[in-house]
Amino acid sequence: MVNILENKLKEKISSLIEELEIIIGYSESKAPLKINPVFIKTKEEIDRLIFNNLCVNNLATYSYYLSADTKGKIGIILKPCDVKSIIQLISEELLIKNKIKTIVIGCNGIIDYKKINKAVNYQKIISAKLDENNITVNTIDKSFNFKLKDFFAQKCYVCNIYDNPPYYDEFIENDLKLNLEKKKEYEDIEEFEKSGLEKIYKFWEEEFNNCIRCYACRNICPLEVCRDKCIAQLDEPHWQSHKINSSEGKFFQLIRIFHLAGRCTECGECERVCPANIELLKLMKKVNQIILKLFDYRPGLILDMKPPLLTFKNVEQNIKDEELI
Amino acid sequence: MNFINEGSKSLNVKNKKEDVKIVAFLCNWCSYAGADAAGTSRLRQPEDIRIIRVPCSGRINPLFILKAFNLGADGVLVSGCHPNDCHYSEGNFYARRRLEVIKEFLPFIGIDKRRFSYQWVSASEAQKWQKVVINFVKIIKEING
Amino acid sequence: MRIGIFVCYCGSNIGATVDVEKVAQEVLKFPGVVFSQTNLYTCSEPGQNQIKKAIKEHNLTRVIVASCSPRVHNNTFMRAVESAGLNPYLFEMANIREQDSWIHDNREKATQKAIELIRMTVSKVYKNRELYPKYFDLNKNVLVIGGGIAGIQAALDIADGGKKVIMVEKESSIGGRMAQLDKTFPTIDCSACILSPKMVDVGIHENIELLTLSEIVNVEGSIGNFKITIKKKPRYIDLKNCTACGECEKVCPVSYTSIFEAGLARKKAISKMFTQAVPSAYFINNKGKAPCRSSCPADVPAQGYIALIREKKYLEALKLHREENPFPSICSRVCTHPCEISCTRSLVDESISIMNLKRFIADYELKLGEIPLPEMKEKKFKKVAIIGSGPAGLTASYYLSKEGYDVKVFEAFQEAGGMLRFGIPEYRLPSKILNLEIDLIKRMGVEIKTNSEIKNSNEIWKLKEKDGFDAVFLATGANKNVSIQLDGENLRSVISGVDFLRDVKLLKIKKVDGTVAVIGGGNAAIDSSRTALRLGAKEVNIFYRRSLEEMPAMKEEIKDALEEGIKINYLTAPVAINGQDGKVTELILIKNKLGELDSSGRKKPVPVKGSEYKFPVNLVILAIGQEPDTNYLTTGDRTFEVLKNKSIKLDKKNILLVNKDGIFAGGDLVTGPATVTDAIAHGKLAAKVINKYLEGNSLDDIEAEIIKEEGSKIRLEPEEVFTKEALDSFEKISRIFIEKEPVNKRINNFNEVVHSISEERAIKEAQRCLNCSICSECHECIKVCEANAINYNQKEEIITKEVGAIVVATGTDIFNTDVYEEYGGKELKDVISAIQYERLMCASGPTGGHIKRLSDNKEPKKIVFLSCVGSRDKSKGMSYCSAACCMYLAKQAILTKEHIPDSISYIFYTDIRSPGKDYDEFVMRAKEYGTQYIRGKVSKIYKKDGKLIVKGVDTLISEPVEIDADLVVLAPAMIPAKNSKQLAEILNITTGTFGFYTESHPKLRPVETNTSGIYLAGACQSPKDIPESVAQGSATASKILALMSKDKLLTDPIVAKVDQVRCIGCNKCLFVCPFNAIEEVNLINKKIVKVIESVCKGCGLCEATCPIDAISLNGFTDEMILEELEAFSIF
Amino acid sequence: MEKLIYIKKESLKNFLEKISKDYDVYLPIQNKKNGIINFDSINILNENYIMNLKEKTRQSLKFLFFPPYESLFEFEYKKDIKNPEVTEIALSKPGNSNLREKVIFGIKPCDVRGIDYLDLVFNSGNNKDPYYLNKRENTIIISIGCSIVYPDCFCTSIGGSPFNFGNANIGLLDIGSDLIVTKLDESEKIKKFIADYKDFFEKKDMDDETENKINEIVLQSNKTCSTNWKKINPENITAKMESTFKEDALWQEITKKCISCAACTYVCPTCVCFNIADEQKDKKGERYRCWDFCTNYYYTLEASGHNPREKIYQRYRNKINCKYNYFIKRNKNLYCVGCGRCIDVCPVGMDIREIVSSIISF
Repeated sequence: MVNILENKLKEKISSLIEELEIIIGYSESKAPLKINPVFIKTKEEIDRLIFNNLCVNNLATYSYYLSADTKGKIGIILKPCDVKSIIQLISEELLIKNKIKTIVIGCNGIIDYKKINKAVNYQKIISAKLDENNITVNTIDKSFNFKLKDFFAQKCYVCNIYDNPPYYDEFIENDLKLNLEKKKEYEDIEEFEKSGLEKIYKFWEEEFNNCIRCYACRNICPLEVCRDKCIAQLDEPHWQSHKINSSEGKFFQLIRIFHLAGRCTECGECERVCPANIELLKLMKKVNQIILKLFDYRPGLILDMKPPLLTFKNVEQNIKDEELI
Repeated sequence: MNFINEGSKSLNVKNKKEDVKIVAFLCNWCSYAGADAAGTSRLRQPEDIRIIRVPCSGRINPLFILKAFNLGADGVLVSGCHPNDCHYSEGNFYARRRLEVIKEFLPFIGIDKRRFSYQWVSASEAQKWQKVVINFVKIIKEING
Repeated sequence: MRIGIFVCYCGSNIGATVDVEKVAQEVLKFPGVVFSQTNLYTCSEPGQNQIKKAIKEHNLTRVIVASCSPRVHNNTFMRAVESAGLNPYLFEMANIREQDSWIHDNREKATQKAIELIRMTVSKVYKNRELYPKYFDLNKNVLVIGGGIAGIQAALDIADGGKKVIMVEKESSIGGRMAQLDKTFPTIDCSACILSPKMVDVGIHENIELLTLSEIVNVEGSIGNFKITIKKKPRYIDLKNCTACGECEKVCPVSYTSIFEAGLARKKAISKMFTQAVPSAYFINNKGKAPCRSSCPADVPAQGYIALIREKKYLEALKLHREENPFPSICSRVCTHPCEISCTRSLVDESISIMNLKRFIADYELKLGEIPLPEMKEKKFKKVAIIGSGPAGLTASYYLSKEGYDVKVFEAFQEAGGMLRFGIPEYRLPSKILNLEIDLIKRMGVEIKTNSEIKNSNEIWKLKEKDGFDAVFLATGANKNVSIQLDGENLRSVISGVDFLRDVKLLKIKKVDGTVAVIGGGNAAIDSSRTALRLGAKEVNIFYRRSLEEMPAMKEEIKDALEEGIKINYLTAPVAINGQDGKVTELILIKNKLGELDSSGRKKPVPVKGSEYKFPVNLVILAIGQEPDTNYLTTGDRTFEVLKNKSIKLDKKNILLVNKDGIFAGGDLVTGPATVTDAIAHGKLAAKVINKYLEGNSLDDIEAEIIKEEGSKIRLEPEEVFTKEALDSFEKISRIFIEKEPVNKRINNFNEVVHSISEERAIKEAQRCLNCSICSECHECIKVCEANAINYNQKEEIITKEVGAIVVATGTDIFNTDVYEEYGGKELKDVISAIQYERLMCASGPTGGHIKRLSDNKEPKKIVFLSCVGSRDKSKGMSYCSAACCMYLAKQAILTKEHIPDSISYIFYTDIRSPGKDYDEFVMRAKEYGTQYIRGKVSKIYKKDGKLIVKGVDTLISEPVEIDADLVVLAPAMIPAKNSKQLAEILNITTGTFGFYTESHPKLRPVETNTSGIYLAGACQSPKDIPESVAQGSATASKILALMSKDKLLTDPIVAKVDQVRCIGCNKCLFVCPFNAIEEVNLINKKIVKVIESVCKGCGLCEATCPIDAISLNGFTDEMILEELEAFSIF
Repeated sequence: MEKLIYIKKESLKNFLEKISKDYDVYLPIQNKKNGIINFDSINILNENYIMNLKEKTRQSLKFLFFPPYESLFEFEYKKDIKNPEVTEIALSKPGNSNLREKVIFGIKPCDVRGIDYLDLVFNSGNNKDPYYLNKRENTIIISIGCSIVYPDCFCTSIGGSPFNFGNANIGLLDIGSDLIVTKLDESEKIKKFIADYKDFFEKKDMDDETENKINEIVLQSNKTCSTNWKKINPENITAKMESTFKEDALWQEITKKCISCAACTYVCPTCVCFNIADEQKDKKGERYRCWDFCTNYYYTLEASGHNPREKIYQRYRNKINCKYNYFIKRNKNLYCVGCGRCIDVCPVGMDIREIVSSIISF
C-alpha cells in the first residue's frame, strides 16, 4: 500500500520537476525511526523520495530561507498539517504564494518516536520495521512489536484535515485514512492545569533544568524566521542573560511563545527536536487555546487573515475588563 | 542537572516579607496623567508601586510583564487610555489583545493571574487610579500572605 | 558617563514628605553619578541656572531632575539643558512629587521610594542617546474638503494669506447647509445675503481652485506632502461657456425631486442647484445609462425619446432615435426589446411599452410623408464597400454616408434588406415599411447594387485594391441552414425555415396544403408556422424538444401563434422523416424529458426510451438554426480565416477588424444568428470604427478608445436606481393595451397584425416613465444653448493634486425622523422638518416665501415646534445635543409670527440652550413674540378633523398638554455626513463614538486631528451653528497659515527608527502601525522597512510588535525600559 | 600466569556506596521520566533516577568540568559620596566549592578521550584554565569499555577503540558477571584507592575462559564499530579539507538541511567554545562564561552588522574544519572522539560521517 502512495508521489514529482528549481522531500535515514529531509533537483533523484508514517518532520521549516536563496519555484512535500505553516507564512507575507508549490500528501498519521522510546524504557533502538498497522523495534537485546495506533503523534488524535488540506497546489490522495479515536482538543492542557499553580511552577522549573539553550526548538520552527536575529542572544537590549539555567531557559521559551502567539500551527517540531525532552508543545498549545477562546482564531487555516495579535476589534466580544475598583 | 552551577546567588533579596514590589506601566497620555492628577489631588496611595512611563499601552511588549515577574516583581499593573480614546487611536486595542493573552497565560507557568492586571484610566480619573492602586496592592499582599 | 542629579524641594511640596537631602546623598552612590544637588525650586530661573552651571562645571553628560511630573516641566528643563550645550534628549525626569510626596505620608518610605525612582531614571538615562530633529520641505498648497460655510471661510482666509487652495465639493455648487437657510439667528439677517458674497469670492479668488461634483478617493503621504486623488464627475456643461441664461431648463423634459429644496419641489434634469449657486452654471444630473438604454445593444436612448414623446416632440424623438439607430419603423415592429425587459417600471407595476411608443412616433412620421434626410456632413471623397444589405450593412451605410463617405452596398439577391426582407414575414414587417427606410438610405446617396454576389475572397481584395474602396465591411449575415442530421432530410416537402420564408417572399411558394410540421422553437419556427397557416395549411404543428420555458421565440409571438390555432408540441423531437416516392409522409417523433443544464445554460432534453410515435405530415419545415455562409471567404487566393462556429475570425474583436488593410466585419457573420438590434449595433460600431480608421487613426488607438469608452459608461441596474421605499411610493398604473388584428381576420392574409396606438395613449404611456437616469440625453438642451456650453462627451475624471495640508469641512447630515413613528413618520404630510420649514419661509423657496401646509396649501395658524428629535435621546437617536436647534426654533417662531401675524407658535423643548452672545436675548424675543415654550416631550401626534393633535406633557407643571396644530415642525438631530466614515479611512483620521471627526485635544487643539497636517472645520467635528463654524474655519486657516509660514518642517525626534542590518522585513510593524508611517524599502536586495519620520507619531506599537527589536522608539527603547525594570527589581 | 583484578557485579552497588563516603561520586544516571542519561551525583539515585552503564550519556563528561554556565567572578562598585568622582571596583572570586575528591564512574572510553582533548585545550603549556582545573583536578576516572557498540558509534574510525582507556585512571571490561580491570594507573593516588577498597578489587588468575571472553568481546566490539564507518587518516583529511574549503556549492549541498542549532555542539565532548559576559545590576555585577556554538549566527557577527559567516554552510564548514582540520594541525589528532552523540541528537538527521565522507569523495 505504501508503495502505491510513494509511486503516486514519484509520478507527480516527475511531472512537476521541470518547473521547479528544487524539491524538498523525505528520504530514508540510517537511523531507526527517523527519516532525512532531502533536497532534489533532478529526475534521477526522485527515487530517493519516500513517504510513510515516520515522515514526521515539517519540511515547511525550509521554505522561508530556501525561498530567499532560490530564484525559481520551490516544491515542498507536505503533510496536510504541515501546510498550515505554509498558509501562516503566506498570510503574514513572509512567503510569496507563487514561489512555493505545495505538494500535499494525504496522511494516515505519523509516529511520535519519543513515545516509542518511552515504550521501550528509553533503551536505545537500533533498528525498526514498519508495516501497515504495526511497528517492530529492536533494542540491543530485545524486540518489541507495537500497534501503530497507540504511537501516533499527539496532534494526529485531534486531526481533521488529514485528507482535506486547507491549502495545496497538488494533492496526492492517500488510500489509507487516519482512523483514530478522536481526542478532545486541548484535553491534555486542561488536565495539566488542574494540578494547581505551585505544582505547575515546579513542573516547569524541573523541565527547564534540562534546557541547554541549544535553540533547536527555535531553529526548527517554520515560523520563527527571525532565528538568526533572536533577541534572546542579544546584549542590547538585554532581554535575557546568556546563562544556561532553568529560569533563562524558561524565559527563552516565553519569548518564543509570545512571538508565536496566534501564529503557531502546533506542528510539534520544537518538542520533537528538543534534546532535553522538554514538553514545549504544551506551552504553545496553551497559548493557542487562549487565542482560540479570545479571538476564535486558529492559525494556519486562512490565507489572507492576519494573526490576531496584529489586528484588533473595537469591541472584543470575549475580553472583559477587569474591575479593580 | 544544575548541581555544578556555581553561579552567584540571586541578587534579589527582599527587605521584609510584607513589602511588595509592583511595577506599573502607564501610558503617557491618559493613565500617567491620571496618576499625576491623583497626586495633584493628594489622593493617598500605598508606597509599593513604581511607575514606568511609556507613550502608549500599545508600546508595552507582553514580554515586559514576564520579564518583570522573572525579575521578582510581586505584581505588574498596566494602565492605558480607555478603548476608543487612545491618543494614537489604535494602540490600546492591540494592547488589550496582547495583555489579555498574557493574563490568561500566566497560570500556565504557575503565576497567579491576579498578580497581573491591566486597567483603563483616563487623565481625569484620578480617583479611579487611586482605587486601582489601593486594591491591586491589597490583592498582591493577600496573595503573598 | 557623568550624570548630574538635581533633587527638588518644590518648596515644601516634596520637601515636607521626602528627605530631599538624604535622597541627594544616596543617589551619589549610583555608578556614573558624579554630581547631585538640591534646589528649592528647580524650575525657577535660579534653579535652571544651577543646572546650566553644573553641566559646565562638572562636565555632565546626562542630567536628571527629580521633581514634579515630566508632563509639567520636561520641556522647561530640556530647554535649559540645551542652552547649556547638552543635547536635550540626554535629560530625564524622575517624578517624586505627583507619584511620591503628594500621595504618601510615611517619610521614611517616601524617601526610599524617591531614591528608587531616581535609580530607575538613572538606569534609563544610561541608555539615552543624542537625538536631533530633521527638516523636510513642505508643499504650500492646501486642500479644503467641503464647500459649506466652514470650508468657505477657511479657504478664503488661507487664500487671502497667499496660499493656493483647492476646494473640493461633492455637489454642483458650494454653499452647503447655510445656503438652504432663510434667515440666521440671532440677527435675523438673510442667510443667502451674507453667504453669497463669500461664495462669489471663492469662485473668483485667484488662489482658489474650485472642483465641484468631486470627491476624494485617495490620500497618500503626510504633512507637508500629501498626494490627493480626486474623482470629478462630469457636469456635462462647459463652465467657461455657460452663461446661466436658463434656456435649457425650459426645454428639458425631465424633472426630479430637489434635495436642496428638502423634497418640496422638483427641478429639471438640467438646472442650477439654487439661484446664487457658485459656480454660476447649470448642471446636468445624469446618473448614467438608464437600464432601458444600457440593455439595448444599439444604445438607443429610450428614456430620451419617451421624454420627448411626453413633450409631444415626436419628430425630435425620431431624430434622437436615428442618432443611434436609423430604423425606428423596422425596430418598432421586429425588435426583441430588451429595454422593456429591463425597464425599472416593471419593479413598480409593468414595464413601459417602449416598442409601441416607438411605433407611434414612426407611424406619426410616415403619415406626414417621406422620412426627412438627416444632416449630412461634407463629402470626404473616400469610398467604403459594404457586402450585404441586411441590418448591419444598411446601418453601417447610413452612418458612413452621414459622415460623408461614398458608400456602395453589394447585395446578392434581387432586393436589399437581407433577413429583414426574406426572414421576417409580411404580417410582422410590411415590405412597404422596409422599403421606406431603405429608401431613406438610398436618398442619402448610398448605392445599393443588387444581384451582385461576392463569390470569393479575390473579389473582396479586388474591391479594396482595384476598385478603389478605402475600406470594406463584410456583413453577409447568417443565412445558411444548419442540418438536423436526420434520415429523410433531403426528401421533397422537407424545407428549411429560412428557405421557406424566403421562397414565400419571392412568391416561389404561394400555397401550402395539408398538415405542416415545423421543427424548432425559435422565431423562425413561429414565423414559418404562421406563414404556412396563412398560405392555407390545414393544420400546423410545431415540435420543440424542450419546454415552453426554454423556447427562444418571443413570448408575444408564441401567444399570437397559439391564438391562431397553431399547435406546439413541447418536449418532442424528430428521430426520422419517412417518405414515399421521394415525398415526405410521416415523422417519427420521440418524447423528451429535461435533464441537467447544458453549456448554453438550458436544461438538456433527454429522450424517453420507447416513447417514439408516428405523425403523418405533408410538409416539414426545419427551423432549427442558421449559420453564416462563409464559402466566399474561404475560397479564392487570399482567403479569410473562419472559426469553428462558422463565424469570421477577427483580428481585433473590439473594433470588428478582420484585417489591418481596412477590412471589417460585423453582424451575424461575426456573432452567429442574433437579433436585428445586435446587427444594427455592429453596423453602427463598424461605421464609427471605419470613420476613425479613414481619418487616419491607428488601429491600436481606435481599439483603446473604444474600450475606454465602453468602460467609462455608467450602466444603471434597475434594482439600484431607486430605493425600495421610493419604488413603493410610485402610483401603480397599468401598461397600455395593444390592439391587434382579430384572429379570424388575419389568418388568411398577410396584413400587419399589431396596430399602432393613438397619440393620447402614447403620451399617457410615456408619462409612466420613471426617468431612471434623470437626464434622458434627449439633447433638447443642446439645441437651445446658444453659448454652446453643453457637452455630453464629458467623462468622469481622476485628478491628482499635491498639497501640504488638508482641511476637512464636510458638515453634517440630518437625522431621519421616520423612526419616530409616534410623530406620524411619513404618514402625516403636515409634520415637516425644520429644514423644510426653512425652505417654506424662504422667498426663493418652492412657495415663494409663503408658509403653506403641504396637505392643502392652507396657511397654518397654529404651529408646534419639537426640539430634540433624535438629539438627547439615546433610545431612538443620539445622546448628544445638536447645539443649534434651540436657537433656530426660536428664530423660526419669530419669523412665523412675522409671516403670519395671527399665528401662534409652541415650542416643546428639553432645556433651552442659548449660551452665546445675544442668544438668550433672542430666545426672550421669541417669547415676547408670544411663542409658547413648553418644557417636555411630545408623546404622540395624530390627525383629527384636519388638525394635528399634538399630545405631550408639560413637565414643569406635570400636566398633560394637547394642542390642535395646523403644522408641526421637527428639529432633527445633526448627524455625521453620510460618507464621513469612508473619508476618515481615506484620510486616516479618527471618528468618535457618534462618527464625528475627533479633534486632537477637546480644548487645546480643537481644529487639529491626530494625523498631522489634517485639520477640521465646522460641523464635521461636532454639531455647531454658523458663528462657531465660521470661527473654526478661521481657526483652521490660522493654524495652516502658521504651518505654511515655515519653509521647512521639523520632525519630533521621538520617532521609531529601524536597524537596517537587523530588520528581516517581516512587515509586522507595518501591519500594525496606526499611521502608515512604515514603508517597505529594498536595501541591497533585501526587503526591509523604513520609518517615514514626518508621519511617525511615536506610539511605539511597532517596537512592541517587532520580534527582533529591529525597530525601536527613540526615547522609549526596549533597552531603556528593560534597564528601568532591572533597576526596579533591586531590593 | 597473569593476575586478574576484577570487581564482582553484585558488589558494585556496595562498592559505589562505599567510595561515596570518601569521594564525591558521579555516575551515568538515567532519569526514568524522560529517559535522559547524564552524569550525576550518586546521591540522587532513587526509584526515578537509576544508574545506567549500558548506553552513552546524553551529555558528555564536558558537562562536569566545563559546565554550560559558570561564574568567573563578582564585582561591586563602591563609591564614597564625599568624592563621587572616584569609583572603586571590588572583585570577589567564587569559593572553591569542591574540596572533596571526585570519582567518576562508568565513563565510556570515547568520553575519556574527550577529556584528554579538553585537557589539551584547558591545561596545556601556559594555557591553564583555573576554573576547569579546579574541577578536573582530584578526580579519579573509572572507565568501562564498550561491550555493546551502537550504530552511531565510530571511535575506531578516528583512532580510538571501544577499549582504549586513554588517560582514565582505571579501565574496566564488562564480561557479564564481573568487571575486569584492564587498565590501572601507576599513580600513588590509584594505588591508594585500590588499597583502600581492596575488598572490592578481587584478584584471581587469568583463565582461558575469561581470556577468550575478553578477547571475543574486544574483537566483536572493534569489528562492529569499524563497520559503522571507514577509517579516517588525519593527514589526508586535513589536505582534503583545505582543498574543498572554497567549494561553496559542495558545502551548501551537504548542509542544506542543517538548521544551525546547537544540539550537536552542546552534546559534543570536544566542543569548547564559550562566551564571556558581564551582567550588572545597579552596583553589583558578575562576569560569567557560558557555552557558545559556532553554527550560531551571532558567533561571528561583528559590531558593524557584518557577518563573515552569514550563511549556515559557512558556519557548518567551520565546525567541520575545526574538528577535521584545524585541531589536527595543532595536536595531530582529529578533534572528534566518535561517540556519535551529534548524530543521535540531530533533529534533521545530519550525520557527520556522511558529511565527511562526501567531502572525502569530492
